[in-house]
Amino acid sequence: MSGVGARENVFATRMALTNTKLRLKGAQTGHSLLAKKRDALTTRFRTILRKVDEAKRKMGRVMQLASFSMAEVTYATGDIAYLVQEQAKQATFRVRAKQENVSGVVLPAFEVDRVAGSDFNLTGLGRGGQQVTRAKEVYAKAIETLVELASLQTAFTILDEVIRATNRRVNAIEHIVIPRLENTIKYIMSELDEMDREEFFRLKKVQGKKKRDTAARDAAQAAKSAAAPPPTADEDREAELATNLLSSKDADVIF
Amino acid sequence: MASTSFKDRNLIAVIGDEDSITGLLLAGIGHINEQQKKNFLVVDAKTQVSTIESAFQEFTERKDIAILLINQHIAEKIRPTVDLYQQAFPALLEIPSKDHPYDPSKDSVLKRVQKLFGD
Amino acid sequence: MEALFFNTDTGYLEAIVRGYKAGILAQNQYANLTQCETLEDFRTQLSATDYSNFLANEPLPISTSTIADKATQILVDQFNYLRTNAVEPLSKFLDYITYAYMIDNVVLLITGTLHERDTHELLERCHPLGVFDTMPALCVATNVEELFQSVLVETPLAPYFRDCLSASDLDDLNIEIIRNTVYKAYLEDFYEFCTSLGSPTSDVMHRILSFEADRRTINITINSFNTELGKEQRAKLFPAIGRLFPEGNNQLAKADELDQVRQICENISEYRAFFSDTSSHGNGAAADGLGAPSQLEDHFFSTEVHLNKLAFLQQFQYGVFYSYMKLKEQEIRNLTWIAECIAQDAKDRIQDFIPIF
Amino acid sequence: MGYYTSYYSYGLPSFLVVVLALYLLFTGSGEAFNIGRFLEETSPYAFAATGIGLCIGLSVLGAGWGIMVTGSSILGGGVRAPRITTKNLISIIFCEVVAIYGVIIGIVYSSKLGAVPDRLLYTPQNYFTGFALFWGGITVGACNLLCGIAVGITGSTAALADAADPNLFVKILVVEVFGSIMGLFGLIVGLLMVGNAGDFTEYVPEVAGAAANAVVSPYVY
Repeated sequence: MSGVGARENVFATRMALTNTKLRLKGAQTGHSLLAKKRDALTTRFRTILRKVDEAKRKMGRVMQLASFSMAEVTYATGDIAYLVQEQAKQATFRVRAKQENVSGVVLPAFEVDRVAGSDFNLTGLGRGGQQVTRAKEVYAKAIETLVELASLQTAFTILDEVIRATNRRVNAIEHIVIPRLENTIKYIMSELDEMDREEFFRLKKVQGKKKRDTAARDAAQAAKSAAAPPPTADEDREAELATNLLSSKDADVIF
Repeated sequence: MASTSFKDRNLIAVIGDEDSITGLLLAGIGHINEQQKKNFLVVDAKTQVSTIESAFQEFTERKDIAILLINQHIAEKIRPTVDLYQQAFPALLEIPSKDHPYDPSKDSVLKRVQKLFGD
Repeated sequence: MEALFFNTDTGYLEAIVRGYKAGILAQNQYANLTQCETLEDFRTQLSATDYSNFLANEPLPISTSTIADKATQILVDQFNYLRTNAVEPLSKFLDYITYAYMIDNVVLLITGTLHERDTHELLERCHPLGVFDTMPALCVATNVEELFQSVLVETPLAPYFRDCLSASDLDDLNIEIIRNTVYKAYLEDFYEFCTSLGSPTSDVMHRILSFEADRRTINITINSFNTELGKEQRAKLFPAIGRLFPEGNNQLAKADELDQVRQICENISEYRAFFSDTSSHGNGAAADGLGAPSQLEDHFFSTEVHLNKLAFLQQFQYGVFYSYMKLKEQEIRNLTWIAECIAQDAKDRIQDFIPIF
Repeated sequence: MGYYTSYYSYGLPSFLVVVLALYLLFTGSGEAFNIGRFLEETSPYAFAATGIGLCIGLSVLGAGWGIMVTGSSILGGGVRAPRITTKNLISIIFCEVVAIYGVIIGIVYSSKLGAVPDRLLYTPQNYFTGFALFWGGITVGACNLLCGIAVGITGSTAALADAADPNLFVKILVVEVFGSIMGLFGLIVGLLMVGNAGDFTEYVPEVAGAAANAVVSPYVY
């Protein structure tokens, strides 16, 4: 079991087990929090997505309407394109950005900021003035739609980015960190079990040997006295290594 | 995100054909700043693609532009550049023009939308 | 009497222009055009008419502006043919027709010069009918003062400009005012010239020019509501001819809203109809503020077409030349409109043009 | 036609006439206005020849004027509607016919002329012939002039009408035909007027060997 899946390089000690368990707990909490955030964002994202889609289609219609009103102007007034281009000086139709907070993500939203200006007021004075005014209004409405769409789209782009980051983290925790921690725990557990059994077996062995030795000593005592068995160096080294490995944390694991 | 700078962004820039621009200017988005830089570019049949590209770069790099509108058929001409553009500011919007009705399947943002919905 | 001598100089051209007029699209051709689904269909349909294959060499995605340009080019060619074959006083009469376009061009150039735009680029945008010899010289001028001092005085428009502007008050705001002042002077001068031509030219042209003047007067009045154009200034833009002149003009100069304009126009029986069905829309005119005036514009257009058609009922007078130009312009507008409707898939509005025959 | 044209065309001639008349009156030669004397002392040949000249001249003037008016319209109309040119040749022919009337009458009239010695010329018959030819010529000439102009203007209108709408041609042709008939009226009347006028003949004195001068007027010497 302990050989399957990635695990952290720790010494199987009780200390390491406690640490790892704590970390697993942390990871799980983080995961659920992030997942919640992700879900919230995704819900929001879906709504925006739908809205963007809708707005884009609506924009198609609105712009068509607008360019149609432009056709009316051309019909009534003739070509005013150049005059209009030349007379542009200061934007009277601006946008203002404001912020909106969704699950800790700052989303900008644009607002139409229109200053009543006198530009082009006299365009088409001789004829077609009504059409020009009308086109102005229609285009202003169209731009409002566009601005709305732009804020949606910006939100979309930003949310998309954030959701991706969050997703990456959630997935990292879910698929890398948690399994690894679990594996580590399993490994430590199995190692500890192994050690327990080894100890037990050794004790048994020692006991058996002692018994045999006793029996032999008894026999030898009977015959002659014998030497005691040497101590094992293995246990000491392992304990030492475990403390070293615990101090080296994996950089990728944040919790 | 350049969250500090978007407060200063309040202009709408356009790259489009004559009619779209005229209409949008009529609504009052036209702005010519102190350096005589316009916030719109008229594209006709003779305009070089490189001119459009550079205007696109300029508008996306300017700090006072919040929204960049571009006619879809013009966006088609510089599609690679447009598709590469991922920034949130200025927001890039593809708008239909008079002669080219809106085609959602070409819009780089809508393409992503479709992809996400398709998942 | 006019019949005895008219044909000596002008009979041929009159017959030509009447021949041209026979080529103006008729109702059934419009019906065919409005059935088109795409602009390619539109082109095919047009090739069956007098336009023949004027769009044949255009690259396939035809834009509506190309159609308008090409159609205008045909008109310009026809006009130039007439102009080169004309002798006095018809040649002068034809020149007067071009002055209207010249005014537009000059105004365009002034705007361009104000913004220090490259004047050569401007020249391309000028209406081809309004091109005059010294126009390329306008490119030499670098500022408005120079433009006026050195170049405009050479043009036929100089008298119109002289009394309406000094270089100092040329700025963006009143470029439209300049245009309208000049146009007013032009209309009055043209009217005077037609009077000097005697009957029946004067009879026909007076009717048309009076209507044109009244139309401008009403339009200026309506369009200047809620703008910074003062009443004093507005009154100066009204041509001193027309059916409304002088009492109507005086009253219009004081008008503040559409209803007043309507009341003033009630006095002229022909103009009463313009407002009658806008008022039947109830006071919706005030409510949406947009529907009524654009209807008014349609009325103006159809009346203009009607008057111009009447001009063709009389032989041996110059009015036909003017009328032909105006009818043809209307036709180009119609074509552009239909093409626009087809291009933008707005079939419900496609019938909103003014059929000529 | 502006004010100036009419001023010079009407005002100047009447002014000159008035000046001349007043001059004669105030210089004591008022009796120079003697119409009877003028008529009697003028040679019948002068009347006859003037009549014939006016007849053919005015006819041709009328025909030419008509053709000019019609022709320019047909040419112009034919540019855009070539089909009208052949049909509308009939208008030209109508105008031309007017000239032919003039020629016919001219021939008929000139057959009346014959060489008569001056001495034997002034007989009542010859006076009659001279006056008949003069006024007949004027009648025919004026009729044909006006007819030619009428046909010409109608023809011009016919051409334009035909170019605009082919159905109109026959209708307006009727108008034209009636116009051209007027020339025929002139022709008939012109023929009738000289019907009773004999050729110029020499004076045959009733008494042989008497003074062989034919003098009916005290003014003729």
